[in-house]
Amino acid sequence: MTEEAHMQMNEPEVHFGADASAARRATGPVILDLKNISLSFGGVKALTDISFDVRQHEIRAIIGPNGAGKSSMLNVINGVYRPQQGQIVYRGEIRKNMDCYAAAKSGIARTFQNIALFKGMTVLDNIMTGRNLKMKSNFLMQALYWGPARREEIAHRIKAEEIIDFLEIQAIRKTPVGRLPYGLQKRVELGRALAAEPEILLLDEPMAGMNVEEKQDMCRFILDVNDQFGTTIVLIEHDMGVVMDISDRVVVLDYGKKIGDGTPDEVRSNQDVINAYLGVGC
Amino acid sequence: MMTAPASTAATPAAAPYLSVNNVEVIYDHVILVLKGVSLQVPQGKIVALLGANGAGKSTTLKTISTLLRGERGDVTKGEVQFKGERIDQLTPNELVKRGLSQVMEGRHCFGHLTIEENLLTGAYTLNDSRAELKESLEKVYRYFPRLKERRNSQAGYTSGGEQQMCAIGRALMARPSMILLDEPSMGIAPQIVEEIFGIVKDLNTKENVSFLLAEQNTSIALRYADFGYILENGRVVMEGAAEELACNEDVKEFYLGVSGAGRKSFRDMKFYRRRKRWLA
Amino acid sequence: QPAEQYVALPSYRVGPYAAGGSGFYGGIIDYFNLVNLSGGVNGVKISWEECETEYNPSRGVECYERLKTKNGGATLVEPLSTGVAYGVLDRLAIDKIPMTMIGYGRSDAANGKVFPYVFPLITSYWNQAAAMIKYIGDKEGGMNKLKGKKIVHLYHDSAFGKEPLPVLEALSKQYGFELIKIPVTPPGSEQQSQWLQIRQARPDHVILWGWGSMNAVAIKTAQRNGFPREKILGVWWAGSEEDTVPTGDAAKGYSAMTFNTPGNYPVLDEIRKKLYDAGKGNLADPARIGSVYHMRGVSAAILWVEAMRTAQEKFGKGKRVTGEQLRWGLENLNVDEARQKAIGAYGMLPVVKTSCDDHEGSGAVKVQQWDGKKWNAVTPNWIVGDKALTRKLLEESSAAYAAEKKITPACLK
Amino acid sequence: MNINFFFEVLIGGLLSGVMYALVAIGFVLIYKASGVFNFAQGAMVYFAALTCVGVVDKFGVSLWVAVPVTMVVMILLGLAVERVVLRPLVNQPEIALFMATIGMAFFIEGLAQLMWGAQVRKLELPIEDVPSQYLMDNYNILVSQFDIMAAAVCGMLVIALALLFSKTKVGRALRAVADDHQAALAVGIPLKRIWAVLWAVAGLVALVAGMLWGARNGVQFALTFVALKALPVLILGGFTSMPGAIVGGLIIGASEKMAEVFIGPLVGGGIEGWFPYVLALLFLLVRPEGLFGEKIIRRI
Amino acid sequence: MLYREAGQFKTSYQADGQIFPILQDRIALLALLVFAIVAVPLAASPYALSAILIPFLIFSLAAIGLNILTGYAGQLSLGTAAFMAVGAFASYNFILRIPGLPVLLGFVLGGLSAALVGIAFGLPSLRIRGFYLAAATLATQFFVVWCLTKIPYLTNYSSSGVITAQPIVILGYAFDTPGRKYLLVLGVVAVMALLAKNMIRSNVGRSWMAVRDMDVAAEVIGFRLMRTKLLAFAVSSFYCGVAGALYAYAYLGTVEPEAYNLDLSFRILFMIIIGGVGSVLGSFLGAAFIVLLPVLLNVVAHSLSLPTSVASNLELMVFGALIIFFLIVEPHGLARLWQIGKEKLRLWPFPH
Ligand SMILES: Nc1ncnc2c1ncn2[C@@H]1O[C@H](COP(=O)(O)OP(=O)(O)OP(=O)(O)O)[C@@H](O)[C@H]1O
Ligand SMILES: Nc1ncnc2c1ncn2[C@@H]1O[C@H](COP(=O)(O)OP(=O)(O)OP(=O)(O)O)[C@@H](O)[C@H]1O
Ligand SMILES: [Mg+2]
Ligand SMILES: [Mg+2]
Repeated sequence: MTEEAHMQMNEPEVHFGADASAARRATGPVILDLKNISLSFGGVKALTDISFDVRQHEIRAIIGPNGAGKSSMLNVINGVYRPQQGQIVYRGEIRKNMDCYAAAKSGIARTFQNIALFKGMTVLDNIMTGRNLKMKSNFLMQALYWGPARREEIAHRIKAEEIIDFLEIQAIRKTPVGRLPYGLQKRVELGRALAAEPEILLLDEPMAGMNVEEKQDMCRFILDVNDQFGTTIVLIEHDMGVVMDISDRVVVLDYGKKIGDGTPDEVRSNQDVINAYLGVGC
Repeated sequence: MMTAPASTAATPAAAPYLSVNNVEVIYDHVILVLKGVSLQVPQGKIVALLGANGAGKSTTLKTISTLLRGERGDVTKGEVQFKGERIDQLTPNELVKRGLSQVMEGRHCFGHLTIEENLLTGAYTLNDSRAELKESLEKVYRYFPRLKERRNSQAGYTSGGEQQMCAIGRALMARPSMILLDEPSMGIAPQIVEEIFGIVKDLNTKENVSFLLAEQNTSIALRYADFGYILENGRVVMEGAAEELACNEDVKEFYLGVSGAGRKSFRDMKFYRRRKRWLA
Repeated sequence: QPAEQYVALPSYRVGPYAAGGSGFYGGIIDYFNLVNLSGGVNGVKISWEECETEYNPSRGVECYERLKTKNGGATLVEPLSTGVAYGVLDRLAIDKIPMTMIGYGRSDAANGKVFPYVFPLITSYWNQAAAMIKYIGDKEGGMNKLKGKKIVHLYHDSAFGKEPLPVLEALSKQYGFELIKIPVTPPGSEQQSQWLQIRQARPDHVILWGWGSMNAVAIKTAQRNGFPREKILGVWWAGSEEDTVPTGDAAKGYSAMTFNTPGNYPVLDEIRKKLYDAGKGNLADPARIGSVYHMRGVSAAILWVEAMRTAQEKFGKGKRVTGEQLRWGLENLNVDEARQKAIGAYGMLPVVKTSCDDHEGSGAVKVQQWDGKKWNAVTPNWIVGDKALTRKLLEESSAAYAAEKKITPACLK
Repeated sequence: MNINFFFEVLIGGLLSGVMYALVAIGFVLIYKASGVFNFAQGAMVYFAALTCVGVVDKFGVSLWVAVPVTMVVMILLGLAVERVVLRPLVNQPEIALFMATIGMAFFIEGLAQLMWGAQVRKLELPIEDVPSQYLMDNYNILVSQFDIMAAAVCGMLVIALALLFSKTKVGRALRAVADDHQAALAVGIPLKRIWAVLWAVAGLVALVAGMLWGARNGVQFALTFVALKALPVLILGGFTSMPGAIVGGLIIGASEKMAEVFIGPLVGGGIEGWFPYVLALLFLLVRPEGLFGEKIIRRI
Repeated sequence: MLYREAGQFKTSYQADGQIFPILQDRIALLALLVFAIVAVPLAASPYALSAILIPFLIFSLAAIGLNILTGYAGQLSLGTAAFMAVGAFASYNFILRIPGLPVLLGFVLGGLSAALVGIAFGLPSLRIRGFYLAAATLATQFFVVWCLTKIPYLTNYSSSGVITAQPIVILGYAFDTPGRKYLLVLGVVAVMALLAKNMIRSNVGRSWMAVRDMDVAAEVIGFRLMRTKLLAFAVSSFYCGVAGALYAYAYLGTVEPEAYNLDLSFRILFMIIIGGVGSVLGSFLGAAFIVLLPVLLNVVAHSLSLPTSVASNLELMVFGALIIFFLIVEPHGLARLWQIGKEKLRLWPFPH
């Protein structure tokens, strides 16, 4: 069992939190299993021998101090970085040489810490790009904009509009995203990821730079996605309130090492985590 | 030594150190963003600028630091004064020399320069000796030990939080007497956020540096600030002492996320709540 | 109908070839002004309009189209650019405007049966190439001495540089000299490798078929590599002050082809006196009067004015002639020595006598040498190469063009 | 094959490469310090050289007077460029700045010819462009003494500018500007002054290049084209590296001459025009930022 | 007050997906087309047709081509003229060597050849970016022109390397007068501009823009960089190729490879930058600007009766200065100015 590997963590308080989350919400089997991942850039060790898993339908948070390797972890999951060591098992298959395209194809979508929207395009177009893997017509047909190509475009447009409605960004549909304030851009980015109808959604600090009210909205969106579509969510966030409230299980990284893994409550009381990350008074 | 140059003769808080008077800003000749914003920062105080996304906080700060021009924004009305002098026609360089520094939203580190070089560019306007530079550097490293570890990495390859620290550290290097901070806590781990605000308080009390900070993390901002303004849709809709604001019911509900019965779990927000607006 | 004889001048006075353009068109305009001062051609004044082409085919075509309808319609056009000339070639017969290509363009255009409106006056590239080999042969002491000799053809790697290849190759076969072809990529501001190759090959002669800045660079690079300039023979587009002055002493001893005999002529004195002294000259720098390009421009204008005269004689003296009529004038030109004397340009250019078969009218050239300060003619007489050979090539090539374009070769009346 | 000839080609190529590098330095200077790809560098080279000989010809003064006068003119040009072109374009997309430099190129070309006429002129430096007798006699190798001097000048320029960039505060600031105009302004770097100085220096570098190229080929419009020879050098060496300009120049110079002499005849010759570009292109496939260029940071 | 979209409600996404969502725009465009097809050939002088309008349309087409590559897919290219040359010379050879080949099909084959060359030279773009790529595309420019001058087969063994375009005859109808040539060019350009617009508003276009704006993110979302970029190179080169063929067949008639030199590449680049990077409309505006400006300057300079050399140099300076001026006024080009004008008009008379 891979869980055994997790147990090697030195802290007795940290348990694999299946019982706790099961108590709260039903989550499915392991969909993504990361085994002994190590990644370094030249001399910088971003990730050292990290293992954890993600169960279907759960909200899995990754937390840790700045530079701990959280974003790098997401990059490994969706194939932007290739780890030097380790194995990724996704839906029971070992992924070898997974590049981002393959990751996207297999249902992994994500948002980015530094917003990576397509600045020159409108909100609607940005969201439509998220549907590209589902588009079938070839470019000649699109050039003629005729028959099936046109019907397809309209069908996808309807999907995109659903997402726009869902995220309540109807009013800015035709605005170029470069002009939007930061918070809305984050929302559009979520919309783009959702448009792909992903199985796993990776969110890198989706609530940075938002005020409480906006965070509440965002949480709502995330929870609804999770509930309604059953999307598995991996979330990086620095707002402990959010993390503790909405996630089922939490992984804690520090200096590229895993220092904690478990339910929010377990993590909250982990002394290592408190020392390295949460600080006093949280 | 990080003494603020002009702050020794601290005048009473009454005379505004920085004042923004009825400023109107238009982007791209057509997009009206600030619709007559006025605010004051007294010397030696911390003033928080709060507001939802797109309210115009960053625009206000960029207006003050005259960085607006580079973004095709125009100040069509109003004026900005710093230390009793109109500054809207000055260049950012002259502002920094006068002791007004800005930490921009979204980090803006120099990607190809190392962290240390980034910090050193912050001291560009000072004609510091090598020893003085070293001392300033050490001070920043003391505030942000993480930066010291990564000092020789190119900033473009550091993590988001590290870049944010770098941006703040870079502004400190100029030893300003007034700092405009745009969302300093964004993407920063909680204990570092506390530390950053600690640093702000520290600089404020020990070295009499004034702050104008745009922040989304309202609770912490109001905890450290003396005074606050709330911006909505390009207008100031509420202002007051920080404690007052923190107790205001509306602010509590919409900016602090606490209502009546105290803080609610994010999980339990069952309904999309329509935002109440002071000005609809 | 306006009484003025209008000429379209798509010229270029900026850009890489501005030096040549300003001299050439300056010469044309100076001569026009001179003619107008003395009352015009039998009382018909000449008018003209310039348009900046920057030596760019697309802009040249626009200029042509713009200029051709002005002032009651252009009756003559001269772009001094192969690219522009090609661009307007097909339009000439439709617009009924004759075009001269003085010393450039397609050599086979001399066949008036296929190209009724095109006039490569005085001499074409093929005849120049033939004359060059003739000159080299004479220098060696006879054409039979060419056997076993090595001649380098160092050329501008473009249509211009490749134009003479059929002639040179044919002559090389005929006389048994080795022809080494070395191209220079335009604009040719670096020629170290070419000259190292030349040094390596140790040729007896180098033909420098260059244009623009390539020429000065060639001469300088020859010097840098210690190659004697006396062995270099340039084409007429490589034989102007603009090509030699900037090289300083490096060009001393270098010779080049020309279709003007360097020197001073009464007509130039008149231009100096009547125009420049009155502040009406076209050149910014009067020192350039009589320079190679200027004289070339004056010669062109002389031939045109003579053509106008000829045409007027047939179609009515003192009246403006149309483009079609001027075409006839150009086709029946006869600028013999007597006429040249009358103009004050005796010996400045060869005798030009055209016909429907021969739109070139001469094919004679001279060789001039640079002495460090000015050009001097080194061949007292006009040289003519193997015209039978060039005629044969011309017939073949123009026939191919006619076939491609579905033209039935015929003389116009 | 004659080994001596081989070396002549090699050395000739290396020295031509240095001449390319001389122009490339001007590009690097501007690019490294402002992220602007300055297409007007060629025009500036022409302008500088033409102004210099123009002053000599028009006022009959010696070169020793003309050079300082031209220096002043080039500095004024730099100041004007900053004021009129760059300042209003701060923080605009790179391509707009690039385009503006093309506009500048036209303007400068027109101005140069308007002021001094379109004639081709000669520029004579005290050192003659003839084979060095010493090397000829002792090693039987043909190298122009002029080229040797040019190489020395170029080397000194590169060293001086490389030091400026790596060791001084201004150098650091310049690199910062290249990364992010807005942030550079925010930390108080006086963009205007820095750009003015920079363009003035670029003008001086253009003057040096213009004098050497002008003495070599004559001062004429075609000087603006030497920029085309500098481009492959630039991409091979890296847009942001002074030493890269030199090394790139040497590699490009040597290989293009070798190619032209030894491969050219097999394929009809004239390959010098594209060979350096293709070479640089192939090289970029291995190192997309050139030999010494700064890595393009692509992160998300 | 006439220019309002108020009251025009879209009831279907299909309606909303139209190229010109505002009714007035549609009417204006239709009117423009009718004008261009009916009135212009009747009213315009042969000069305007053959020296202004035809090159304007041809350059617009090339500019659209370059805009697809540079403006939409974000790959800066300085090799446009080379692709035009491939298109022209390939068309020439196809028409020459396949008897009875319809001319239009010849153009298409020419365009396809250009697309192939575009793909070959687009391969490096997978690794090389920005100005490095721009400088590297010069390799295309020089290499293609070199090939055309070195391989006699391509110019049908013409001794000087010059080709003469065959007469354009379509279904027995000869396009030989300026008016007819104009209509042919207008037809080709209008159809291809429409196709371009369609591509841009559908998934292909979005994939290009995504790669332009942030290629790493585009990859993560599932666009394949290689396919997207190469497709952009192919389509762009196709457009340029057809434009090049028209340049030879409908404009110059007789061309040498040198006509497709670097200068031409730059002119096309000017067009898109002045007109607006990433805008089909901008391609037209830019082409008009670059074609007309020198003509206007030339006319003005002559009417001032300045000495010609002064006039020519001033022309050059003013041209350069105007480029800079427009960039300063609006770095996003004339198309953006147009758009801002429209937005103001929409707000008028009550700003904000
Ligand atoms: N360069 C620009 N061009 C056009 N509009 C802009 C530009 N920058 C900002 N805006 C608009 O101005 C408004 C205010 O933006 P600003 O960035 O000041 O908001 P903010 O309060 O800082 O928001 P956030 O909390 O998201 O940072 C927004 O609606 C935004 O769309
Ligand atoms: N491409 C890269 N090249 C070099 N170093 C890198 C690269 N990506 C990440 N790193 C380094 O790896 C470490 C982990 O970075 P990462 O971005 O994963 O941190 P993080 O946990 O997301 O931090 P933050 O909360 O600040 O965003 C950092 O020290 C960073 O500098
Ligand atoms: Mg991160
Ligand atoms: Mg903001």
